[in-house]
Amino acid sequence: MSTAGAGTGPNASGTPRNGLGGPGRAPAGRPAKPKSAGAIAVVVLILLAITLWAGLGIRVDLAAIARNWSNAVANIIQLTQPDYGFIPKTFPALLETLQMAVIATAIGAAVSLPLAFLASRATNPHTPLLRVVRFVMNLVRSVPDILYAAILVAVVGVGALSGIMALVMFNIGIIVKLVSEALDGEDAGAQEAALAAGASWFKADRAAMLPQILPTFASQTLYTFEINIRASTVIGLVGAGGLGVLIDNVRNFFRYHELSMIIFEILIMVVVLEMFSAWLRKRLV
Amino acid sequence: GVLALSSCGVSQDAPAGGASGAAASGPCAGTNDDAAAAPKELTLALVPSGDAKKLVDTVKPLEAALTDRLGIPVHGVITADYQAAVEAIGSNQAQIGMLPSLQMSQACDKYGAKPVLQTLRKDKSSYAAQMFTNNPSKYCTDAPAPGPNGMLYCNGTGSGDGPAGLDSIAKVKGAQVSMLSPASPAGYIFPIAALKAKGVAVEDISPIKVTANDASVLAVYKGDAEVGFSYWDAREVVKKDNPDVGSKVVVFALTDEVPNDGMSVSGKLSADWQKKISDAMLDYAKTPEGVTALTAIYQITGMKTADVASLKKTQDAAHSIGLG
Amino acid sequence: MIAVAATRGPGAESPSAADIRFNNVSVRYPNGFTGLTDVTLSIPAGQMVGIIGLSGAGKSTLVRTINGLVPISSGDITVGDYTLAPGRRQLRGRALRDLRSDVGMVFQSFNLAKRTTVINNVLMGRLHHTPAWRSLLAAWEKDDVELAMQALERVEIVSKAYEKASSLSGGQQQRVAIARTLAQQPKVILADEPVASLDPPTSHVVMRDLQRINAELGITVVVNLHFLDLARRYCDRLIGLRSGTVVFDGPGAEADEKVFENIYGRSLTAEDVLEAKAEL
Amino acid sequence: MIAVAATRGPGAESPSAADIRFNNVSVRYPNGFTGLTDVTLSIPAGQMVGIIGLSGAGKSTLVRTINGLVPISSGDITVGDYTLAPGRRQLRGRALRDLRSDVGMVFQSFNLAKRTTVINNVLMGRLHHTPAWRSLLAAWEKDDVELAMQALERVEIVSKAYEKASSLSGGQQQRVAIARTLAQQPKVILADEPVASLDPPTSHVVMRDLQRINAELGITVVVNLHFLDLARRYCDRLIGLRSGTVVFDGPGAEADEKVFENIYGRSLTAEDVLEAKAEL
Amino acid sequence: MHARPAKPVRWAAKFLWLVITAIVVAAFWSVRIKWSSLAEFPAEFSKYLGLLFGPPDWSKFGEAFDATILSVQMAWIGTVLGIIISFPLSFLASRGLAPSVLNWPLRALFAVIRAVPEVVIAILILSVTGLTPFTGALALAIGSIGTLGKWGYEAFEGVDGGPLEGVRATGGGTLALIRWGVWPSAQPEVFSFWLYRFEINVRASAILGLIGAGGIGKMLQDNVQFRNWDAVGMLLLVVIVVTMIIDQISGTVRNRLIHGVWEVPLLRSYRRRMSMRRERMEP
Ligand SMILES: Nc1ncnc2c1ncn2[C@@H]1O[C@H](COP(=O)(O)OP(=O)(O)OP(=O)(O)O)[C@@H](O)[C@H]1O
Ligand SMILES: Nc1ncnc2c1ncn2[C@@H]1O[C@H](COP(=O)(O)OP(=O)(O)OP(=O)(O)O)[C@@H](O)[C@H]1O
Ligand SMILES: [Mg+2]
Ligand SMILES: [Mg+2]
Repeated sequence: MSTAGAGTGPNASGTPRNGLGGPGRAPAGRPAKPKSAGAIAVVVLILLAITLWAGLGIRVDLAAIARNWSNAVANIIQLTQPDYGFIPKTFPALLETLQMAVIATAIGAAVSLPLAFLASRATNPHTPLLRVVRFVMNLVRSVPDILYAAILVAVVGVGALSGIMALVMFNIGIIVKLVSEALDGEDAGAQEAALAAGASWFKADRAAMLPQILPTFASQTLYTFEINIRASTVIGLVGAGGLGVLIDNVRNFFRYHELSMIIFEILIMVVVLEMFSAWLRKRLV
Repeated sequence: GVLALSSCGVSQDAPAGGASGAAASGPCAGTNDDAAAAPKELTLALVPSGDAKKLVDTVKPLEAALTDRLGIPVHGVITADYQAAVEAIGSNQAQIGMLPSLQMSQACDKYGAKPVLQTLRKDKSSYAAQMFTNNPSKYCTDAPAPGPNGMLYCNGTGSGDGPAGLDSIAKVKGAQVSMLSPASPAGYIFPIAALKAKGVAVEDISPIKVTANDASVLAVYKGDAEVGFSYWDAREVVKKDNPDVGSKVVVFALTDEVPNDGMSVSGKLSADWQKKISDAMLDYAKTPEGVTALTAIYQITGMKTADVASLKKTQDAAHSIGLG
Repeated sequence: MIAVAATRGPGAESPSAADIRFNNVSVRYPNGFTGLTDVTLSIPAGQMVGIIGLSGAGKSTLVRTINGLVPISSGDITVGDYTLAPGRRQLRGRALRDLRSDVGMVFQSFNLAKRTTVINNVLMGRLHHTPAWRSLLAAWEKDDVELAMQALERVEIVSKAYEKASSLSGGQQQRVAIARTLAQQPKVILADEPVASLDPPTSHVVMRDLQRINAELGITVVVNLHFLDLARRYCDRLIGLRSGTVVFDGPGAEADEKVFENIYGRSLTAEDVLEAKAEL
Repeated sequence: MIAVAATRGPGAESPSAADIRFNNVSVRYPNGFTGLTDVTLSIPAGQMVGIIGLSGAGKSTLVRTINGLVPISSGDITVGDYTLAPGRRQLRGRALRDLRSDVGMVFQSFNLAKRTTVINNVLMGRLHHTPAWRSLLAAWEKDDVELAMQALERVEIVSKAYEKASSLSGGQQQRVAIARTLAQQPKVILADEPVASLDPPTSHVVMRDLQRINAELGITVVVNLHFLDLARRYCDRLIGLRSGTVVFDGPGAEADEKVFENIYGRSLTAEDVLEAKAEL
Repeated sequence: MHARPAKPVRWAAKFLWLVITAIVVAAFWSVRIKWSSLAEFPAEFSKYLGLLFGPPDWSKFGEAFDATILSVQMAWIGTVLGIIISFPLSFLASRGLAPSVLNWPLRALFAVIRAVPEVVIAILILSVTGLTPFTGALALAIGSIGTLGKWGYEAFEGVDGGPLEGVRATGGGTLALIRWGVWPSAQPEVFSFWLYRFEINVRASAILGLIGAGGIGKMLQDNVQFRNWDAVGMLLLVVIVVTMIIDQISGTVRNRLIHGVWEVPLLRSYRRRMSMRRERMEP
């Protein structure tokens, strides 16, 4: 990209050309088609090789799908038939999941916003600090959520608190990544204008960049809220409460209609959140 | 999708037809499919009740012995999830399952998997679930005394025959309790049923969820929980790594006897093969190597033909606490 | 406009503080491309200077060196009391921000924060004088809001103060950008092609605005232009750039067809323009 | 250029096929705003027409109705054999695509796919004649590549054929857009402010290109312009728009200061322009 | 003539903020949590840090590494399958690219998939493919369809209208519109969320170990169960190092695809970005 920019500098070739004049202008030669096919083939081959390696590693058996697909049908049919009578019994767990999701999202969003600004090249000119923040955020993201939950259960004990803390760690990872990437891609014109008016980076980021990424931030926050509701199923596995525990209970007794009801409730929340997110984005943009 | 779902709601407890109807009428004896072709290989699903890492090592001799006796390859897969094991057997993805009593009944009710064998431990085909604590002064009415294995028991629990010491369990109210998934007979169903009988509801205790019996012991041993549930006596598994577990963790109550776990075989095998498998296992359990290997896996000392009626006790206990 | 003039604080005392002097300035971009070569210039305070030249001639580069947006590679630039020098001696931190607060810039692409209100955009011009916590909470000082409103009144767009910048037309956005610069109370205004993509009457309006600000407030104005008629008409002085060097410097009146042909390296209207295309 | 002309297929037989006729055309946007009011016009094939007017006058709207990018609300437009009508009788599907393949469009903002190569962008002009699988795999036909190369040669930018469109300067991108239109072998070219943001010599080059294409290939050209001198100089005929209605229609030579003042609703140079600003 | 407007009060926004604040406050206030236990958190946490890393138990490193690689393989196949299936579906779910009779059912399908917990998906699949890592990969693939599908149609609907119009004006059909109007603009975003989903799948595969799909999850869970903290510490380090390496590789690939330069994200310099930004602003 950068080399192309220099090459197109008009004055680079401009002056001498002009001297030519006259009608006999030499037709600009057609460039040869660059041989990108080779590079593409190499990339495709590498991807195929990785896929083959992974496929052998996990023993892919497509024939089994053709042979046994009908095994899952009965359960899937049961899962499409929720037991509405079960709704009242889901309320306490649902409430706990919502509480955990709301709190975790609120804390996660509040902590992530400044971190995202520190983690983006567009808003943090201080390279060493940038690298440190990015490294720590990579670290935070690479720990599986179930492990956060397991360790936090050991540290702070069983219950909503460890669940919330696990979700917060998880949320920070997501929001910082997505928002700092949005910042990287954001048009920095207004920020440049603020800097040109003598503002410090902090003030320029606040005044010029924050409003620009607010829609992204809002939608990512809502997205993490959705994830938090869904992750409660994982968090529940280690005893951190919420819908996860309930799901564990009903599925271990093959109460698929009740499981279906829980999934249906999650679905409603997912859909409502998506609609709200779309609406909010439209308002903010 | 929303509309499609809502249009066909059903009640979970209405009999939906099929195999599950069997739960209401007497014990389930399983089915077979005599038209089924002979299997070319078999999968053995094990739900660990101990350290799965050790299970991996001890399951090898079992695989080899069965392969040897049946003439087709048998390989073992460990799953920590009860539901996964039952579904695997139900769909003939696993043909043999080493399962707790409740899952044997479930696999039979739901998919017709035949309960063929039950394990014997110290020649008993049932065992008690135990409650233990690291705070004996609170739960013991007498001084803890060493049992035959040298570990401490109080409230008359040393014999291992349940029920015993249930009068002191009401004190569990409000404590941190380590327990297994609600599908575990000894790690959840029987203790919770016993507590319920004494007027303590699940909501009255704060649960710490673990997924194996020795983990439950360890949680109490390490002080994460005050009380724990497991089978009798899961401390023996832990003792190897933590010799002082017998003195730090004291058993103070035993529940009603729980039917032993056992072996189910897929209902999609022919009766012929079901019998072959069961015979092979019985035969292996009689050999000295068999006893060694099975002891290493589950402290099993022998096998006997499954008592289908006794299996149902677990389901009944589960029903009594609103599960199943 | 009188109001704006009246509220100009003590910073406005001596216009001579904003003389701009280029001494043998060169700019080499990180990729090795030379944007300016050996430019020596002196722009006295209060002058209105137009800069013309082909696309890529270095107009934007020249203007951006004045507030340090593009660092110079050799020579030095003095703007009032500040000196911009290359490399290690670069102006930075507080001093750079002080300089920039004295130099307002109007960007070709307006550079507004589109998703916030017009008044917030104008108030960006006050950020230099706003404590960090106030800027964080957008708790602007009354005086600053007043100043911003006056600036908006000056460009006659105050009625849109609380609309989102994205809802304005191009010409309106350009005015907001000018208002932001005015709110900054600068001693120098740099304008990078402020009338590109405006229709002719609007272009005249914007240029006249700049001219009045220059005349009435004594603010130095340096403006990049593609439009020769506008340049000639509104600027006291024209500077022609070609390939990063100054090829013309004189009053607009002196800039005739010949001069333009020299600056652009070709006739503007000749029939053989096709010959010149290969250069573009 | 001769090559391009030579490869024009049978589609080029009768230029009269591309007469454009507006009959009482009005455009109302979905938000209720009226973009065009009762426009009646006839543009014979082979003419070069310039459209001028204030920002927001409806120039883009007018041009975009011709290829159906903006649906009309009443009246009708005939372009050669096709008729664009409002509502239910709208042209759609295959017929609309056929019409569009006959009408090339040069957008003000170029509308290139920036992340793909120049040649791919030009080949987009051939999409109408390319089977789906070929376009999917970018397995262009040899003839089409040849045509695209010739179009690039015509605008003298063939050397950039395999560069990414994003690496070109504004002027260069504009030429690629023109090449795309040429590769389409249209009967009509619509150009929406093709010279905005170009420097004056480059603007002349682009306008001259359009003029030559018009003269040599007999392609009708309709071009929106903000530059009166360019409009007067290069167009056979000028159409002035104001608030969605035609207020002038005649040869460029007839369009004097008075006419412009009428079109723009104000004097272009008067000292009182500030008064007129409120309208913007 | 130009009266200053009064500062408008945005009632809707104020109301929304009020509602959100109320919800958050209510959640904090009502949740059953002993906040006091937070006071012990630092001490407890450092104690566990000591247990985890002081020092980690490297004896089972080989096994852990193999298990992690198996998880990565599962995640890879899951992601690849997810991409292959979700990619065409996303186009069909995008408004303007396919009829709305297709849009809505597909969007509903994506939402349903996102609502079903991974464990449930895995259990449905294991009745088809058994207790194998392949089941894990399929479960991840289906889970991926839900998110990739949604991100896909959002990206396709969000592309710049200009190039779309450009293709439309040449008379191209829908397929041409997708290939030349949508794809080139959406491509970088799509690539970056493919890679991101792969990253998520690597972590999510930890859960699937529990049901017998194999991989790192089983080992993690066992060691957490038995409080072998030094082994957990080792596992944690292995997982972190492996995922960070993948992250850097994928980031490098992404830089190449989007910016045309080979650069490892953690090492990329600031100056570089600034000059790239300048070019972007001035065509
Ligand atoms: N960041 C950069 N890195 C490398 N080269 C650059 C950079 N910015 C500008 N250039 C090059 O420097 C030269 C001068 O650029 P400049 O932006 O000053 O031109 P200009 O006269 O403003 O042109 P225009 O009229 O197109 O705005 C151009 O050839 C350009 O390609
Ligand atoms: N999609 C739309 N919806 C509603 N109103 C529109 C739409 N597009 C354009 N308009 C309005 O129609 C009027 C004419 O717009 P048009 O784009 O044709 O103007 P123009 O003459 O091309 O102006 P410019 O010189 O700024 O390009 C404007 O007032 C504009 O706000
Ligand atoms: Mg410039
Ligand atoms: Mg227009």
